[in-house]
Formats: sequence, structure tokens, C-alpha cells
Amino acid sequence: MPPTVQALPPLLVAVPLVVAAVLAASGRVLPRLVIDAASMLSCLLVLGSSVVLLAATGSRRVVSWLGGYSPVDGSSVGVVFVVDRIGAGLATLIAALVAAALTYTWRYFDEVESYFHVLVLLFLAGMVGFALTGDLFNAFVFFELMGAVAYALTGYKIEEAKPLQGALNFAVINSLGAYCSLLGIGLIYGRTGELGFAQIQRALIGQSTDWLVLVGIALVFTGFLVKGAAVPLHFWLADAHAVAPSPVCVLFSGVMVELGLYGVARTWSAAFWPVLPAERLRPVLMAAGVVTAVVGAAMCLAQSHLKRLLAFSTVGHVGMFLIALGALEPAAIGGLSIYVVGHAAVKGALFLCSGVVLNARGSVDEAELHGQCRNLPVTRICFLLGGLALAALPPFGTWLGKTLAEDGLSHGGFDWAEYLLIGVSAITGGAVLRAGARIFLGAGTPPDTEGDTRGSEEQPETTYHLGKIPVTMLVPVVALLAGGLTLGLVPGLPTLAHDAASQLLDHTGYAAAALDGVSAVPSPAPTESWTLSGLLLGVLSVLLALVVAATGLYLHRFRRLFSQVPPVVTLPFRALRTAHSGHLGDYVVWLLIGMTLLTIGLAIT
Amino acid sequence: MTTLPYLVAGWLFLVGCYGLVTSHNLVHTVACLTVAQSATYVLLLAVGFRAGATAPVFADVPVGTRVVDPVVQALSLTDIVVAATVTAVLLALTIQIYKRHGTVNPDELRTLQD
Amino acid sequence: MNRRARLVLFAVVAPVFAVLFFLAVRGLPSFGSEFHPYADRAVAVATGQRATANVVSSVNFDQRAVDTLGEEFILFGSVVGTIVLLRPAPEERDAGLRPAGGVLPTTRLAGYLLLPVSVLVGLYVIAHGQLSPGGGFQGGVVLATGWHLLYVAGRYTALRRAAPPTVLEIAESIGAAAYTAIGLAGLVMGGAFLTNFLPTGSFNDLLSGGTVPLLNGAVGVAVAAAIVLLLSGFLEQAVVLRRTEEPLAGSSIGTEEPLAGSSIGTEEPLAGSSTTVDDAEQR
Amino acid sequence: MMLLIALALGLVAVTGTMVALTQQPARQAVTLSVFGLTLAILFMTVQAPDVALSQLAIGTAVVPLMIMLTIQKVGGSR
Repeated sequence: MPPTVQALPPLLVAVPLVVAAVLAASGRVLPRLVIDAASMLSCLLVLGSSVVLLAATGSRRVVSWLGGYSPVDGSSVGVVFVVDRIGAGLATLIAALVAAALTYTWRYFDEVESYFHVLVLLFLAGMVGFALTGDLFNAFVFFELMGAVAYALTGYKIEEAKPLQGALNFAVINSLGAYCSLLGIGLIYGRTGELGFAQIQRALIGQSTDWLVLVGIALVFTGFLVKGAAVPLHFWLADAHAVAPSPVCVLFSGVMVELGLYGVARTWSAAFWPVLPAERLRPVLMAAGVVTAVVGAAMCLAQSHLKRLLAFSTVGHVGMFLIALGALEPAAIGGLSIYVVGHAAVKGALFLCSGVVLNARGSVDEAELHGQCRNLPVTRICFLLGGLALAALPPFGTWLGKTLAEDGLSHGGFDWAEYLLIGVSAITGGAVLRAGARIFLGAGTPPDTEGDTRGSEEQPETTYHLGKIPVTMLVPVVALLAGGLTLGLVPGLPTLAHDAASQLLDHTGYAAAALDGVSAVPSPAPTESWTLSGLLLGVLSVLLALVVAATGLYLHRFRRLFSQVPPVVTLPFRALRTAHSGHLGDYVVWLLIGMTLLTIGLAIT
Repeated sequence: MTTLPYLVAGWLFLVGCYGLVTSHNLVHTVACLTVAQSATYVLLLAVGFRAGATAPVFADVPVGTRVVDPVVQALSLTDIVVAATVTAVLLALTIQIYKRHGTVNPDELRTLQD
Repeated sequence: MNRRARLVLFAVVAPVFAVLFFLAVRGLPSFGSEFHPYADRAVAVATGQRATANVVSSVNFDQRAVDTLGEEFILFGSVVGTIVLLRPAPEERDAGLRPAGGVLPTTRLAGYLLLPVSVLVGLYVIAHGQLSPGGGFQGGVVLATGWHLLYVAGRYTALRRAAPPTVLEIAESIGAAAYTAIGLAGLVMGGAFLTNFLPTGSFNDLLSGGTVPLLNGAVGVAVAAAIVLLLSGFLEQAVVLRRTEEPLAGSSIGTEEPLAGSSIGTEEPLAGSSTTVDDAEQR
Repeated sequence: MMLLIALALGLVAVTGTMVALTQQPARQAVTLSVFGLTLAILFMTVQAPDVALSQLAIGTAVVPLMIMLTIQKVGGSR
């Protein structure tokens, strides 16, 4: 391998940083076109380099010791970037989504200065750095870089009340989560005296699982799971997603949240596994996944604010991701990695569609927009198709990923998970289809939505209502959907994903690559692709989604049937909605509860 | 004394959280968040302490002198700057919230109820 | 949740957290222990091949320089974020500056005299980062706070005239970009990003440490500019920007005990025009 | 030395608690500044002069100043 490949990982971070700094310095004098072009160019540069890395990781891990501190006798004082297939894949996904968001922004904001682009580029660098780093504290730094920029991006629309509160909730809860992580890093450092994943792993081998490592690991995970929106650490997500600019939501839902889960998987596999056997972690992740999936799906159904609905569908999907991750074996995680990419494409397209609607009609409220968007043909098709894809319509990437994950889960003996995954994707997809049918087709009647967070007071992100939707807004929507569709058709993808998951779960291989320079990986063995029953189950979940959508649209016709619903059914539902209070104090209490539950969970299993 | 500094760190974190939970004022909320964050420096520096050692600066002491852990100090330095900047963003949000909501009492911010 | 429920839940969960944390720290080496493998290696590298007397600086700007790169851009991103968040909303306008007055000549003199002192101290702290405690962050902050003595001494206008936001933004960007550029130079010259590619000089020399002093300088510029920008952003909010419907003379200070009691500690220019009109009460 | 550290730790715990319990905005900046100062003292006692300097500059000056200016803007209302 030429040494230049080793230079790529730090460049993926450095290039957007430099461009961001230059744009910030010259943003006042540069014309908007130059700013757009420069940020897009640097993003494409990152995308291209990520693809090169992705290709290079087929045969080996790409290890770059920053500062040139290559290890001597297995120890070093530096920080390392270790890029394996999952890391390179995530970097590619991040860059692709940022490219889509930047294309969409071409005409989106009227601000003449470069601040939005600068923030997005910093966000890009932070996310890529987090995906590539092999050092616990360095991961915290990139985590905070992502965070600090994300808070500002969320509150970007200062003219409105809601984005500010959403950004504040997001910022406080995420910061508190990050401090939990740092406390955990301190505890782990106290035990191991190391910060690199690989060094920690080697220091932990042979150690007993005592309270110190359990609490330390739980604290580190708490920070990641706050970002990963696992219930009950998820409250910030809906608040922030509902109000952030739509292109930013694409990045939040599509990859930032998933990076939180990646953080858990990576630190466990590369650092913590010697004191936390898979049997201990598995039930905790799965339990968290089930609760998250159920809460997300239930809350998703109850929303009439389009972006908030999509946000809760992300929570539901996070639950499914957690379950698949919890299997901790290559087949399920391979499926999961395809699922995450497919979900990012589809959810991104859906968020951008709601951005188009917001700009064209000045609202994202399902009831208010009833039948209002019939004459947005492209958006209409894309939104409804996105809803179907979210419900895992074959051959979208969401379907392929989900069916592979389900296969992996049922091979591992988790048959129940299969039903749950189908149910949750049907419900979230159904909720999107219901909203889409009402808005774009005028189906059903306006729902009754008192006391909700309504989408009607949102202000468009351009200063004028767009008479004609600019093509730069529609291109990324179509491109994302097309990408999500193609993903399911790429031959050999299941094998590659399975291989990537095996690399992710290869504890000792990671340490050997980082510290001993043994970076070659075994070439992938072909794995089975999707099956006929997987195809049929995909169709089934789409049909179920249609049923869910129809029920939502025509529920009033059966109102009499539902008038005698016992309070046993409605009470938990109401309690759930009350819990999403938007109150910071509540969220802090929930964070502490989540952290303690996580610790206790890891301790008793 | 063997665990006192660690316990002080835990105490600061919890007290910060208590402040966050009970806060009537977002400015106070932000202040409490910095208290919770200070737990992290106290813990890190306590973990890196070496009894009877000097600071890790070899300006006046010969090379080879026992020094305390410089790594955690570097981490804490990074952390302090991060804390200050996040505080700035939060305070900026607080100011804008005051302008848009007319209040900085979290109990009165009701726009994101489900 | 209402307030009571929230407190009850907190009262339940906080002791659990406390117990767990207590159990955890009992497993840590006792306070002051000798077990620090990473630290021993870091000290050896800093005092050996890198000739950097201040090991903390060596860790921050050489061994783990990428952490500082990230931190630098967290600072940068937060400043951009704060500027974005504090940009005047459409209905706000620059209300002009308060009439001067209230600043005693002695205060003004003290401010002007202290300014060069603090600038010198700041530069000294930055330049000696590789040798003695201090460096880019600390010196940068000293520089920035020194700058704000102008505010104590004179008025906000003096600050703005001396360093318009544009210049500061450019300075900050240049500082951050320079840090990355030095890192990239390391990639070209030394084969690895952020590698210390310059001759390290002799131990305890002002020019020792290779790239450490350069990176310190870049951080110093970026931090100083960033802190000035942050503080002036907040100053602007507190002093200059008013809502259009608000009376010009009205100050948002609600009580008769304005800033003067706190850390600036001198006769405030703000206090001179303070009235008891309160934004919140007007609503 | 250990006695000094213990003393500083006690001060940090007390002043930190005071910050969390001080709800009046007008006093926030002052208590936070004092808290920052005690932290700086603690950092000196545990042989971390670099961190102490940063803390002194940021924790006792810059952050309280920003808090003070914010309070000035949002008023003393609870």
C-alpha cells in the first residue's frame, strides 16, 4: 500500500477545517456562489478520499499515527486514527449527506455571509473525526466539536421561539451527557492509565469486572447514548429535529444519532470487551432497543408536526438499530450497517421534502396542510415513496438492511426481534404515509390535535414563499432516494457489510493493527444474501404500514368503536406524551435515571 | 483522603445536576452546568496526582524528578476551553430565548410540549 | 412532570448515582498513587527527544496535538455559533452608545496603564508555553481580558474602534487555519499530520520544542481573538442593541445594583444612565 | 501538602454547592467567580499550574463576565 493512503485519514478532518477557517475569514467579501462552491468542493474532496479509504480497507486497516508517534514495542504517546471498513463507510455516508445538505442549501438561506457553511463544514470534520479516531479522549473532543456546532445550527433561526428552546434543550442535555462520558474516561484512565482504545483493551485483559469499570463504561456509554437517542436519553432529539433547519436535520437524523451508537459499538469492541463480555452487554442493548423502538413508534403516531413525526420515527429506528447491534454478531451488524445507510438516505429525503413543503406553504402541520400540496408533484412522489421505503419496501436499502439484520437476529435465537422490527417499521412508515396522504393527496380529514407542538407557526427558511421550487432543492431529494434504492440492488453488498461487521467485532485484530502494525484483514467469505421470505416480510411490513396509514386517516369513521377504549390502553399513551414535556429539568432527571439503569443493567446481567 | 478527591468530583456533578433540576432561571442553569463540568477536571486531576511529586515542568527541577501526570492536565486544559465555549453558546441561546419568549424561567417555556 | 414529581424522582435517583459512583471510585488507585504508565512515557518523550521542558505543553501541542486541533475548532465553531445566535434580529437596531460619563479619570488612567502591561504579560505567557506553565490558551485569555480594560477605561466605542469585529474574525480564522497549516506542513515535511518536524533546539531554551512554540502562537492568536469576540458579542447585547419600541434612554438593568458590584469592580460606564425600566416588566 | 489539598477540596465542594443553590441572578456571577477561584487554588495544590492559570483566566474572569452581561440583558427577573 502506498504511504499516501495513510495520510488520508487526518486529511479528511483537516481539509474541511481549513476551508471553514478560510471561508470564515473571507465570507464578508466573497460572493455567495464562491462560498457555496468552495464548501461543496471540500465536501466532495472528503467524499472522494473516503471512497478511496473504503476501497483500501478491503485488504487492511489503514492506521495513521498523528504526530508520527508510531508505537515502539506496542506503546505510543500519540493519538491514532484506525480506519476499518465501518469507519470508512461512515465517513463516506457523512460526506455524502453533507453534500446533499449543501446542495439543498444552495438557495435555501438568504444570509449572505458564510456562517452556515462554516458551521456545516466544522460539523463534517467533527463527525468524520469521531468515526475514525482510535482514542477515547480524542473521541470526546470530536464529540464536543460535533455538539458545539450542532447547537448553533439548531438555533440558527433566531427569529423564532421554538428553535431556540430546542437548541437549548439539545445543548444542555448533550453537554451533560458528554461530561458523563468524560467522567467515565477519567475512571477508565484511573484503572488502565491509557487513553487509546487498543491500549485500554490490552490493559483491561485479565482485569476483573468490578464497579469501577462498570460505572466507567456506563458513564462513557451514557454520553454516546444521549447522542444516540436511546430512551430515556432521547428527549432532546424531537425538540432539536423539529426546529432545526431541514438540511441540518438530514445530518442529525441520518448520521449524527447513529454515530452515538457507533461510539458504543466501537469503544466496546476495541477497548472495553475484556471486562464486559458480550453476554453482559447484549441484554442491556436489546432491552434499551425494545423500549426505544416502542416509545419511538408510539410517539411517532401521535405527531402532526411533520418534522417532529420524522424525528420520532428516527427514535423508533434507533431502537431497531440498538436491537440489531445488541446481537453483537457479524450477520446482524452487517445488516444493520446497510440499514443505517438506507435509513439515512430515506430519512434525509423525507426531511428535505418537509423543508420544501415548509418553504412552499409556510407550514409543516399535517392538519393545516390537508390537501394543500397536491400541486407539488415531485415532492409528492418522493415523500410517499420515502414513506414506503421507511416501511422497508423492497428493494430499498432499508429493506435489504432490515431483512439481513432480521436473519442475523433469528439465527442468534432472537425470533421475537423479527416481529418487533416489522411492527416498528410498519408503524413509523405508516405514520409518514398517513401524513403524506393527507398533505399531498388530501386523503382523510384534518386530525384533531389540541395542545400539541404544532407545525403551523414555523417560519419558512427563505424570506419569501417559493413560487417555484428551485431545482437545487429537488435534486438532493431525488438523489437521496435513488441512492437508497440503488443500495438495495448493489450485488455483493451483503458480503461486504458482513465483512465490515466482522472487522468491527474483531477485538484483537484492531489492537494488533493499531499497536503492532499487523493491519492485514482476512479476505471476506461470501455470505448469503436476502431470501424469499425476507422479500415477503418486506412486502408484509409495507402492507401493514398502509393499514396503519389508513387507520390514521379514517379513524373517525370508527370512532364509536374506539369510544369504549379502556383507560388501561390510553393511560400509558397519555403518560408517555406528558413525559415529553420540553422541560430541561425533567430531561436532566431522565438522564440520571438512564445512566443509573444502564449501570445496574450492566451489573446484574 | 484516599478517595476524598474523587468523592468531591462526584458531589460536584450531583450538585450541578440538582441545580439544573431545580433551576428557575436559564442563567442559573448554565452556571450549574459549569459546576457539573468542573467535576470532570477535579476527577481527572485527582486521578493524575502523585503524592509528593512536583508539577510536570522541568524549568527549575532536574530531569528525572518525580512529577504528577501531565496527560490529565493536558486533558483538563482542553476541557476548560471547551467548557467556556459551550457556556458562551448556551448564554447566547439564553439571550435569544429571553427576546423571543420574554422569560428565562424554564417552567414558563412551553413551546415544545408534546 | 410538575416540580414536585421532578424533585421526588431526583431524590430517588441521585442517591443511587451517589452509591454507584462511590463504589466505583473505591476501585481507583488511592489518591496520589504511583501508577501512571502513559504519563511516564509522555514525560520521557517530552524531556528526551522533544526537548520541551513543560511536559503539559508537549502533550497538548505535540504528542496529542490533534486534541488541541479539535479544541481550537470547538472554540472557533462556538464563536461562529455565538455570532450567528447573537446577530441582531430584524426588529432590533443599534441604539447608539450611552453617553459617556461616570468613569473617573483615575480609573481611565489605570485602564490605559494596565493595558500594555497585560498585553506584555499575555505575550510572555504565550512565548514561554514550552518552558513554564502557560501557553497559547492562558496567554490568549490574558491578552483578551487586557483588551477589555479599554472598556473599563473608556467606552465601548474605544473597543470597537481599536478592533472591529471583522478584523477579529479574520485574526481568529487565521489562528485556527495556521494551526491546521502547521499540521499539514508536518505531513509534507515529516510524513505525519501534526508531526513535530522542526529542530527541537536545546532543552529549556526559548526556541526549544520544535513546532510547539509555533502552535502555541497560533492558539494564542485564535484564543485572544475568540475571547474578545465572545465578550464583545455579549457586551453588544447588554449595552448597544435595543428593541425598536424601547425608549432609547431605557436600560435593561432592573435594579439599582448593576454591574458595579461584581468583578469589573470600578465605576461602570453603564451605571451612569441606568434607570429602572425592566424589559421583563414591560411585557 | 495533603492538608492543603483537603482544605481546597472542601472549599471547592462548598462554593460549588453555593453556585447550585444561588437562584438570584444578581449573585450568580459572583458565586461562580469565587467557585472558579477555589478551583484554581485546588489545581495549584495538586501541582497543575497550567490548568490553574487557565482556570483563573477563564473560570474566574471570562465565564462570570459573560454570565454577568447575560444577566444584564435578560434582567434580574426570576
